[in-house]
Amino acid sequence: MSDYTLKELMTIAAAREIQDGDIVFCGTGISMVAAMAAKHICAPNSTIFFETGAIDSILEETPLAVADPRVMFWTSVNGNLADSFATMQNRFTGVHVVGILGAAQIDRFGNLNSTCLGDYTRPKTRFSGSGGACDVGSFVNRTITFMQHEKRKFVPKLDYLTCPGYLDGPDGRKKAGLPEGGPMSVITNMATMGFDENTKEMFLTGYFPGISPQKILDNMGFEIDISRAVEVPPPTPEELHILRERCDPQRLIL
Amino acid sequence: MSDYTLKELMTIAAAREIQDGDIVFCGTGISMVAAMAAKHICAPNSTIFFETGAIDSILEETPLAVADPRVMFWTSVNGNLADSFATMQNRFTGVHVVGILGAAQIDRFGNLNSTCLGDYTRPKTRFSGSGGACDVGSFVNRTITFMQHEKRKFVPKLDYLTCPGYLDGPDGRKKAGLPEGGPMSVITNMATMGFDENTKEMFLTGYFPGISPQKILDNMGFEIDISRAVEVPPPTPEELHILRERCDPQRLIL
Amino acid sequence: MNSVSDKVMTLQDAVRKYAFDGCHMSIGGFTINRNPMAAVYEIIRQRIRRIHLYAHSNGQGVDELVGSGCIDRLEIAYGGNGRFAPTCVRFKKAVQNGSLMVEDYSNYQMTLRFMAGAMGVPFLPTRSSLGTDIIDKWGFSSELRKTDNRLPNEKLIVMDNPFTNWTDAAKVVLVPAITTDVTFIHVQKADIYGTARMEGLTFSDVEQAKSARHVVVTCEELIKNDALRANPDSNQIPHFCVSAVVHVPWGAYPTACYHHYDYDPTYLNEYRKHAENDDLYPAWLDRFVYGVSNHQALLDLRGEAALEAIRADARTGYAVGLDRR
Amino acid sequence: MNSVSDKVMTLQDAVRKYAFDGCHMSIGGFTINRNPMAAVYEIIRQRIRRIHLYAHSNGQGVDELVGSGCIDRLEIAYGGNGRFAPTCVRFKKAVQNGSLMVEDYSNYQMTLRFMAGAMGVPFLPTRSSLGTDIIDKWGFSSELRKTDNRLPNEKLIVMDNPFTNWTDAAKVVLVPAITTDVTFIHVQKADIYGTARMEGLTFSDVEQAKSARHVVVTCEELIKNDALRANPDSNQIPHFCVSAVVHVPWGAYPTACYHHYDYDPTYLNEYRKHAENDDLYPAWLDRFVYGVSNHQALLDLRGEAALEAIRADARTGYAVGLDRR
Repeated sequence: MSDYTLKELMTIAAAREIQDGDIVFCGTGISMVAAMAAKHICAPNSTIFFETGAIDSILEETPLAVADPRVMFWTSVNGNLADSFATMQNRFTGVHVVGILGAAQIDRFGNLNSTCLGDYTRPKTRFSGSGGACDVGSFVNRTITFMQHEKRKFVPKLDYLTCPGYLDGPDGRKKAGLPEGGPMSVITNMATMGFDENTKEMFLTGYFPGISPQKILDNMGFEIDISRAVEVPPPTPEELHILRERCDPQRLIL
Repeated sequence: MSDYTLKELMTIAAAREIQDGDIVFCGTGISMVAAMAAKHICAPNSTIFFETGAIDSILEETPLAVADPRVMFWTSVNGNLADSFATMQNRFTGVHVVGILGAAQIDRFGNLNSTCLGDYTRPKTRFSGSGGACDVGSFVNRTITFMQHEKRKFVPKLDYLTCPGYLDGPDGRKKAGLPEGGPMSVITNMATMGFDENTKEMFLTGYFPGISPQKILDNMGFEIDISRAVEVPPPTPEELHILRERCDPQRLIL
Repeated sequence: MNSVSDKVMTLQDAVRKYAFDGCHMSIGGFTINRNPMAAVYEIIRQRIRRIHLYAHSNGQGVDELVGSGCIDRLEIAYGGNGRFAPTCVRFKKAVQNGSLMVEDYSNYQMTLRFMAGAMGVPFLPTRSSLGTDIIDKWGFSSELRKTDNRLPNEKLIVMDNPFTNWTDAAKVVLVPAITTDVTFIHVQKADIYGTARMEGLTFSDVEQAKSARHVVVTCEELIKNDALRANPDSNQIPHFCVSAVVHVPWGAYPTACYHHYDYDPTYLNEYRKHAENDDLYPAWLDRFVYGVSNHQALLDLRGEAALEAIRADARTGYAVGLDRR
Repeated sequence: MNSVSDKVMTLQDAVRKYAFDGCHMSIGGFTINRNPMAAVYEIIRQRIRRIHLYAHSNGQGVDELVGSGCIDRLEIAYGGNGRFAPTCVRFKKAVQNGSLMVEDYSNYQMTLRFMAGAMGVPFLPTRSSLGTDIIDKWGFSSELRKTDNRLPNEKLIVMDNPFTNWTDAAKVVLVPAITTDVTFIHVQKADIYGTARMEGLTFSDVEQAKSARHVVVTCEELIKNDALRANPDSNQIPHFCVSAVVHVPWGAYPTACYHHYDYDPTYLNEYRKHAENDDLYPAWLDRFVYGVSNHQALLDLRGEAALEAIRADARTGYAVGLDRR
């Protein structure tokens, strides 16, 4: 029995990965709520920031976009796009940044597609495009990616590589000329995944209560190692209270 | 008989070269006073700006440096160094900029030295260095240069080329990759000089009252054409009044 | 435009004077905030065609310009609109049906491209996108680039760090400068000469403005020059960058304008519903864009209650408690 | 330094912790304005040696650091101090007598180099200095560069525009990024976490701060975090860039601090007179730098009347009618 939603579990799973002192790059939607929750749960001295240039926003209401006027209120600094991406590309500050992303497709090395399905110039399905995702994936130390757990989204080969993960493996980023860093975890509606320290390949770190590792594999387009997985602890009442009362009281996201 | 100083005449000579609508880059000292005077005399819609980032300063008192707090007061925009140099390098705005400079040495093509005399790494005399002069000379449409009229300052070859004029002649800037534009005039304590449209060589445009063209040549390290020179009209009472009462009432510069 | 002259004109005149068929254009704002929507609607009404638009994440403005057939080519980082459209609807349709030629960059790359234009350099370097398809897949082919001198000869260039491994970077991506014929931005405050002040985040509006040959500033408040000079640290756009100033209260509506009003969730949701349906969309345009003579007429059509609901709270700068579902 | 912790410490401790013999350093301010003079004097008192200093036009601070023998190498655009020293006096002497190794750039180039460091790219391009000796004459030889991995392998690089003639530029100069071990800046307002606000012109202080591994902020006013949040558009330095915050009223003295005090013409003139005379200069240093234990002691030595004379007028931000001859 559960008195929490899947979205709530996913949000908490992400929040738990944020360390105290991190600078947290948030996208729209669930990632903002996760970053807000982390400040209350495990990382009180983390700093939320948005690609639009807002630093350390006090989110009294849930923003519906990274340019929502709600992100501009009572910040430490209101800057601009140039500032925010430079914070990530800068090696003194970029190593402290954890980025939260989403995508339409992901591969075993954590590379993301948020651009299109099919041919690039005449796609079957067009998505939004990179936005800041490619920049975040290129620059920051660690990323967390939210995904829907579906076979067509966990693919052996992306239709378009929008945002770099480990590219083609352990030396991928170095060969391409990217800074170190890369994907830290993937959080879906079924599971949490990490990346092997040596192979940089995705592996199962946790399965949600009631979901078997086999079911998780059945819904992916490639095989991953499930031998290291444990059940993900459900949100505590305290965590749920924080989510519902302090992070998204209007239930706009969750 | 004259009831004006040489510095006043030089300042007015420069002010007269500024056109209405110009964006006037000012250095320290006499160039600021010239730009201030121009706004009252001939270019009411010109805009004074400083490399430090101040745009359209209201100079109630004479600044003693381009970072003087007096340049920050009641401006249109207080920016920074990056902004101000971009305004000059930008081709939409840069073509409207006239820059006022000074130097220790000048050559026939209007190139300037404000770095050193003698060997660069162990100079006989060290000066301040470029500051923004090299940037201004590289970017803007027209420059006015103030010089002391001395043989050792008007030299066949600079000890160090700090700020580009026409470099080695008509194609000099193009060959080097610089934007068009270049020196417009040189104003000394004896004369005003321009640059020939075709040869880009310095020539005498005006001699100050009581100064013969021959005396002017005697005090230069290279020959220039004097055939087109006329006597420079002295400052009018109105011009002097503006200079003394409105531009430098404390007599800090003039 | 450099002179210190009175640049105030009507929006109709400003669009007529500075926008034209085939022009290269950018618009300010970001997704649902401070898009110059009054200008966007006037551009649509004047049926400017074949626009080459440069956007980072200028959501609602981009989608309406695309939806009304003004845009032929689009260089963009993000065609989304926050929770109101994960992918902008008319943008998505236009790319999928081949009526819009699109070339993708990242948000930082688009910002750097505007910044390069503003700085007067041909390119700026970044480490973003190394190893990705943003480098490999071009929206405009080499052949097209050869026939159009308004396009750089390369989408972007990957280069070995010429300072060897300085700053531990082995390679950089050079992204080419953007210079536009005209950029429209909406700001909170401006004076008649064009000096402008934005409040809250400025996005890439400053870089966009400075990379344009002509800048049209629409403003919530047209205020005295002296009122802007009283706090010059807060002003971002110098008068000499600006060609036209237009006083348009609610000029970013239905997107937000910090300290003035919020985005209108009702309008944006209705927009999406109509945009998703090819049969309904023309009627929407007829009613809310072509059917009104100017921005005030759109505001009148929406009605006082709709505007009152999104009016910004003095403390927060947005409409506290607004129903945004 | 990224954390949201209390970073307040004494200036003695901040200099002891973040400045060291042989460190690469920059200081904020411009000629006679907002130089972090309290920090400069403390660096001199702690006799930090062999500093590699990066400066654009940081006049008074540079000259005092050079004069007291702290600096071995200097990359600089302008060693002048407005009307108070067309060429900074001790700088001039040190270059001429060979005790200071110097390399020249332009002001914009130095700004771009800090900006490159702040942006995390190895270089930035400009069209400035093409055809000049700034390109041809290097202060640090190729040989020296090979032996010191804190120096880029080239002073700068002239490159053909890889986008052919895009933006009508045939060539560009690439200037290498600066990243410093520590940067000292003086600001009007800061909070205990390091969020900082400058008033008036910011010069290149923001770029300098963001290109440093450690930033020490000295401030006129140490104010509540909430007081800075009430107007976040006016804050330029985020807390996560800052390692130490030091409350030092009059911390830019004898240079100016807009809205607080003017430069001190008497002190600057006296400084120049003493600096010009090798016999007098040590006594000056002994009296005003080594002879005082901290900045407050210098202010006490100068006396109340001297400070009162330069106190800023509320309307203009400087000392109206100050005798500046």
